Amino acid sequence: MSTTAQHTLPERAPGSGRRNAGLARVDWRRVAIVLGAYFGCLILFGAVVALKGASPTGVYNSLIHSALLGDGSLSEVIVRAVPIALAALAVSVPAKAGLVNVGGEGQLIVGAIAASGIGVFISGGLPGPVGWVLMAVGGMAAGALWAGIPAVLRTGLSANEAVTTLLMNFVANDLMLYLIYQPWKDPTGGGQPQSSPLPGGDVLPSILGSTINLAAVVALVVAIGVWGLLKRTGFGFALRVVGGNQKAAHRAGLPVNRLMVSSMLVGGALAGLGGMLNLAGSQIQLVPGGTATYGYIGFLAAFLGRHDPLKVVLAALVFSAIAIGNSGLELNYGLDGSVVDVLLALLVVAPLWLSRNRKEAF
Amino acid sequence: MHASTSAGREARARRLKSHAVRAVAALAVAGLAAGCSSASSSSAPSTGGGSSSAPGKGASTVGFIMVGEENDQGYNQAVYTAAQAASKDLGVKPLLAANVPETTQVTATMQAMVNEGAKVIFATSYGYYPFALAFAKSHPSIVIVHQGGLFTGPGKIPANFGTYWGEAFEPVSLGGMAAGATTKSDKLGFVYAFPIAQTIDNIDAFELGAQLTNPKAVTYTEATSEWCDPLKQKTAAAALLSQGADVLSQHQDCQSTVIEAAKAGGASVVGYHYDASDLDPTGWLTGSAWQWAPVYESIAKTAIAGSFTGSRYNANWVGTFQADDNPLGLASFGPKVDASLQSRITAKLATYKTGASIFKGPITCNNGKTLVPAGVTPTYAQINAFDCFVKGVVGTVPKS
Amino acid sequence: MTVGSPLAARDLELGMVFQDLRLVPAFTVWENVALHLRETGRILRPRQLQQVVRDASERYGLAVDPGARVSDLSIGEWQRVELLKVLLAGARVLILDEPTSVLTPQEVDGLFAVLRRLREDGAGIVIITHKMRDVREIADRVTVLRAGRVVVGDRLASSMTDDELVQAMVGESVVPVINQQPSPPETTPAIELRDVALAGIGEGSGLRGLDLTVAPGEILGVAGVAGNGQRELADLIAGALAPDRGEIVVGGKSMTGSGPKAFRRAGVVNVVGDPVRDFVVPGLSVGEHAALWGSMTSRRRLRFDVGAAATAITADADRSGLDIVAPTRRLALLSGGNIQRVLLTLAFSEDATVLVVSYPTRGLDVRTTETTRSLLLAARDAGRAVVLISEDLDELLALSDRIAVLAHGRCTGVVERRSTDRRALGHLMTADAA
Amino acid sequence: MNGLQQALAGGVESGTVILFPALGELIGERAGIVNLGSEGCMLAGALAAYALTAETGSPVLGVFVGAAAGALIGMAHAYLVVRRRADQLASGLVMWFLAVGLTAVLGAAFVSRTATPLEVVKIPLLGSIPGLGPILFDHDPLVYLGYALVPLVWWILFRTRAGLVLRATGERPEVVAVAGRRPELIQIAAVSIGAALAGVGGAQLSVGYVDNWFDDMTNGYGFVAVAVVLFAAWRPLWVLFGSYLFGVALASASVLQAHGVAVNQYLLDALPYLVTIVVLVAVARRGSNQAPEGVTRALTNTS
Repeated sequence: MSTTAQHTLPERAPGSGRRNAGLARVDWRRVAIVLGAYFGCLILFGAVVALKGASPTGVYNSLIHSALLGDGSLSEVIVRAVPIALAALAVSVPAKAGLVNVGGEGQLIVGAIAASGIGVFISGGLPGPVGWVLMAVGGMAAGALWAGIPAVLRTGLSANEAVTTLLMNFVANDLMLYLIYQPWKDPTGGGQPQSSPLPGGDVLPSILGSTINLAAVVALVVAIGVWGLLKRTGFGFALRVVGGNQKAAHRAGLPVNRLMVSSMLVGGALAGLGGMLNLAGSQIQLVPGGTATYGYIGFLAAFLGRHDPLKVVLAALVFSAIAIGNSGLELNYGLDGSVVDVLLALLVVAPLWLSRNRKEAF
Repeated sequence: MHASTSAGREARARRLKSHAVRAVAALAVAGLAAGCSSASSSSAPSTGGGSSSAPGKGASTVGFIMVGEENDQGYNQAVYTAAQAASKDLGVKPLLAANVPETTQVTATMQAMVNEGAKVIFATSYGYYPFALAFAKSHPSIVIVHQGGLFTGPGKIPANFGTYWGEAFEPVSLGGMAAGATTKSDKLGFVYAFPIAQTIDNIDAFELGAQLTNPKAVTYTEATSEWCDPLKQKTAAAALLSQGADVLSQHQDCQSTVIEAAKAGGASVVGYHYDASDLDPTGWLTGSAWQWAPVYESIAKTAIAGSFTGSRYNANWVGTFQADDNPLGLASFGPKVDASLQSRITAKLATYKTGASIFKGPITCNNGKTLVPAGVTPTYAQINAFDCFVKGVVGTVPKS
Repeated sequence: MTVGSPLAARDLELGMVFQDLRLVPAFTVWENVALHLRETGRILRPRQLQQVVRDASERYGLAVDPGARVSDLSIGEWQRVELLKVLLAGARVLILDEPTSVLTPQEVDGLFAVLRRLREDGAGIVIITHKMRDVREIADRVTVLRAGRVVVGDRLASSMTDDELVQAMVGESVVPVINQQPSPPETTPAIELRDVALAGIGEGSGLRGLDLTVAPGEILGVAGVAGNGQRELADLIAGALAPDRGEIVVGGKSMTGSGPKAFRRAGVVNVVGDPVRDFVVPGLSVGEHAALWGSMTSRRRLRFDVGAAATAITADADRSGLDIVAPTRRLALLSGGNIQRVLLTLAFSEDATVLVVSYPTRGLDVRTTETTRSLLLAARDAGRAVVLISEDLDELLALSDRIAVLAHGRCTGVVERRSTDRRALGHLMTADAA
Repeated sequence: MNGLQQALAGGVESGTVILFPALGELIGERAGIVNLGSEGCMLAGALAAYALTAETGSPVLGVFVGAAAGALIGMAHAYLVVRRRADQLASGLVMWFLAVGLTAVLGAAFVSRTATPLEVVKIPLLGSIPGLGPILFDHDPLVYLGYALVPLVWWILFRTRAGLVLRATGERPEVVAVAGRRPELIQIAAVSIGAALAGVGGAQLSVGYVDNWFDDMTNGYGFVAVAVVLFAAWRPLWVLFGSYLFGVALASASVLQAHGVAVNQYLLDALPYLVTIVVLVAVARRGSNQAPEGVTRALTNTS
């Protein structure tokens, strides 16, 4: 086994580093290990594309070019990152309270379902902003409900939430399929399995003439809000206590069960909002596979960002950029669209591999 | 132009998720929309960052986006081969993106294509529609055409946007004729994904076609609720075979599982979307196959010439037998279809070219209701609204 | 000789019975035994293995059902399974680490009976213990270790007096802080338990109808072998658990249906017996812990002022003489003694009317132990009611005004400190609580 | 064959696709490791089996290579979670994405290939039992392997020393270490063997039952397998029951339709998940949580 795990770090002090001189020191060895791990994964991906006859350097060049430098591609990256980031935050908030939410996918779906229902059947005649707010509230409520059920099963009946949230994903998908194949089927859609498109007024408008729509702004504001909630409020602190030691939290007078359920409700609402924004900003109508596994990608983004809201959003942007950059790979190298799943996975393999170094550094 | 017929070598239609769409409805309003679009041609786009010249004019690069893989030996390969052939004939550079899911990824791919110089883009999957339309609105200098979609508003169709498709149910009825004539058990099987309008029309046309050659023929139906789930397809095919069906047809993304199951069970097959005769040379009766190259070429030529706006492609265009431009044609005949049956089928095809319809009344639903009164030939809009299986089909359409 | 691994130890016929019994709770008794027996081969024959266990349990007098799931067994039965396991593995030399710490007196008698029989069969037995009674009852010879060094090497147990042994163990004669105040005058009790009952936690016996009162300015010691209801008692008084039956009254107010926060607001402060389990939150600094505990008295929900709490705890520590680390350090990374000092600093800083203190000096050095005891007495003198739960009879005798003895979830007696001694307490601790 | 027989026979055949990965997941979880990448192992197995069969014409060889491919993904997962102490859920999802991507890239060439499938073998005497024969004894060999595997896995887990040690590892690895074994190696072995079985499940799908390869053809059945293990409360016989139940639900939808009976496909699809949630809640309520302690730890620890 690697001996790199043996090194120790100076004790990290949260809050003020006043009495800790070691804080300022950079552990170059650790930096090298971390960079090495990521670099190794990039080399592995290079090997995969080389297997298909593409030049690794060319592929990375093209990836960066079409994700970041191409005309309008950056806005695509941002648009795509919205549902991923919100699904990821939906994992991170309950994670602070020690809960594992694998149900981001299902919560995205029910959020989109609620938003679609409101948009199509209720808010059509209302002015845009009223419709947006209604859809957002509906989406958040639906997502919160979908996450709340496993939360209550956990606190009330000790049913493991990682398992129940995962199962709820499949139920959500079947519910959406049921709706779009029967009662909500688009009457003008020639019978295709899809809901009616949102009325024009309910579609989130683009901003500043770009393809970035209002959803990105909302997501950014919400992400900053989540950061503030977790880092700057008593609620966030209390969640950390519950996540760190439930018994201590209980003895300190914190309402443990209520906090746990609240964290899941907040998480579910975030994912539900993500589903709504994805629908009202980009997808316009419910279609099979409309969430494109964003929920699961979000889980990985939350892991990559180690549940720190800003890092999580950054991870979502990276995953999104990889997916967007993929179009360049297809056009220039004829690589299959799914090849980016490999890169996405390998990018998470690096921190997974580093888990041991991190845990032993404590 | 026979670009796509070579695809008959091997055939597996798959990932048809979206392409096959509002065709019937498209036909219904094609004329109307065309009228609208000619009106809109007068008002050339001037918003956004577009050039003042006509959209797509002088294009030397053309993009094609596909939902599946280009070598899927099915729908997407038909697109791919036709795209290659059309581009070669026109002397333009094709940009091909395969396996693009129906998410915001479509927009990203179109953007990448524009960045690579494309001025005409074919979005060939049904689910691309909202992305294609939105992209067209924000990029007025680029021609975006969508395969299978139907522009119904709001507002006027953008001057750089259009949809195209081909009529489907009449070729399918010809396959039904072959099935009815060759079945020994008088039982046919049809595996479909979901009871969408086009599938209902196809199943009805299939059964009506079969009744032309065998009045006793009945069609058993199986819904899988998935466009491509081989496990469910296999289970469905097995259930149909054990029910005694000896000819199977289907409306699925990927059709090889059903064909393999039929072959193993000693049944014949009628294909859809693709000429898969090589997969089961003895059991193959016939089927329907797409031939897109002439359509692509015609659209691209129009755009390059600068005359897209206001053309018939700046609308909802649907090829039909009657107009002799249906991109969906009859596939090859297998050995079980003898010369006399072949001539009966081609004779029927000839009547479609002169305006006959498989849905001419009287047609009764299998629940006893009248679907089409005697003597009436339904309009395309009416066909699109069919909500029952005709008499002779076993199974019911789930109610909305 | 060096024993390199558990396997090597087994080859030497050494059998170790650990304090944290090494069994798989989800397994049956015979499965646990089989896990350690290679001789049974690759294929397990349940009936045969159960017979082996049954035979052995008869031979050694270790009654246990071979087919029972270990998680369903009492702690005494766990120990028997553990013993059976090492005996069946062929151990001729047994090492038992604190075997009596978790047992009831009856179970201890049973264990010692087994050990005597094994001794007669020729087995060598090493018992690691800190209890005089164990030494007196079972040991032939004795070795005393202090701070990793042998201070008494292999002497006949009968050749040493209790005082000599204690002297060897503690190194010097401990002069305890003695509670020299007279008993407080009768007033309204600060806290009162009326017929309180609660099902046991884990292996604990629970409480089966307990009546207790503690007056302001009084230290009530709670004696008893661990697992006889102490943990449940502390949790109930802290409001961490609600009684199944009965009533708790703090300052004349019934606390039925109240949680920890209400108890804290009523003036009850809890020094938990197992800080790592019940107090330390990984990732949080000392100051953040202070803010967390400080929030209990705040009216505003979910408000935590870390800066102010950090300043306050530093000042409190300076005042009380309990030396704590910088408030920015992460508590979870500190040693047990450091954690305990933080916990005590928080507890003594607060405006409590009732202090519930479990094992306050466990893990502390001599000096801090003295400081802690002084603080407890000071709290008492300031008019607070103190419930002191401890297994250390000397500590209880040194500090308490009255001592209540728990056995099997019942109070077997409440005695004035002045009128009791170790022997009397021991008698109550082993009393039949039926 | 009548409709009932048809539904049951189809249930056995398609249930086998779930049975293998579910048994594999059971083995891994009994050793304390959850593998959400089961779906990925199935995909890898399905492609490898189909590719090898198409190249060599030997479906038997294909099944073995499918098992190896599944095991390879499982080993990567096991290495990360056991040796590198990675989060089990995240690592499992990563393996899924990795397999989806790799099989799409490497499998493109095999999308349209034909291959000789495993042949249906009707067992001589048993296959002719009226009623029962066509349901149980007229299938491809992997179905029979499934029959044999369930009691075998039970026997190994509960009646051999190896199984005892494996289960102890899933509960208390430190006890296993005291008993002189190396729990880490046991876990890696268990997860790899489990993943190999998932690979066989994929092979049953591609070369056993449907005779085709498509991208993402496992369609979530690997996740169903994880659910089946929960439903079964980690008992092999119940895994068999759960898998076949799911298979029968699939097959009966087809059979009912072939008899002209409309069914609510979506309800049928959602039913197994809802049933599993109910079972989980019921088990939790009884307080007799059967989950190996290692699994409980894995599911309650966030990174």
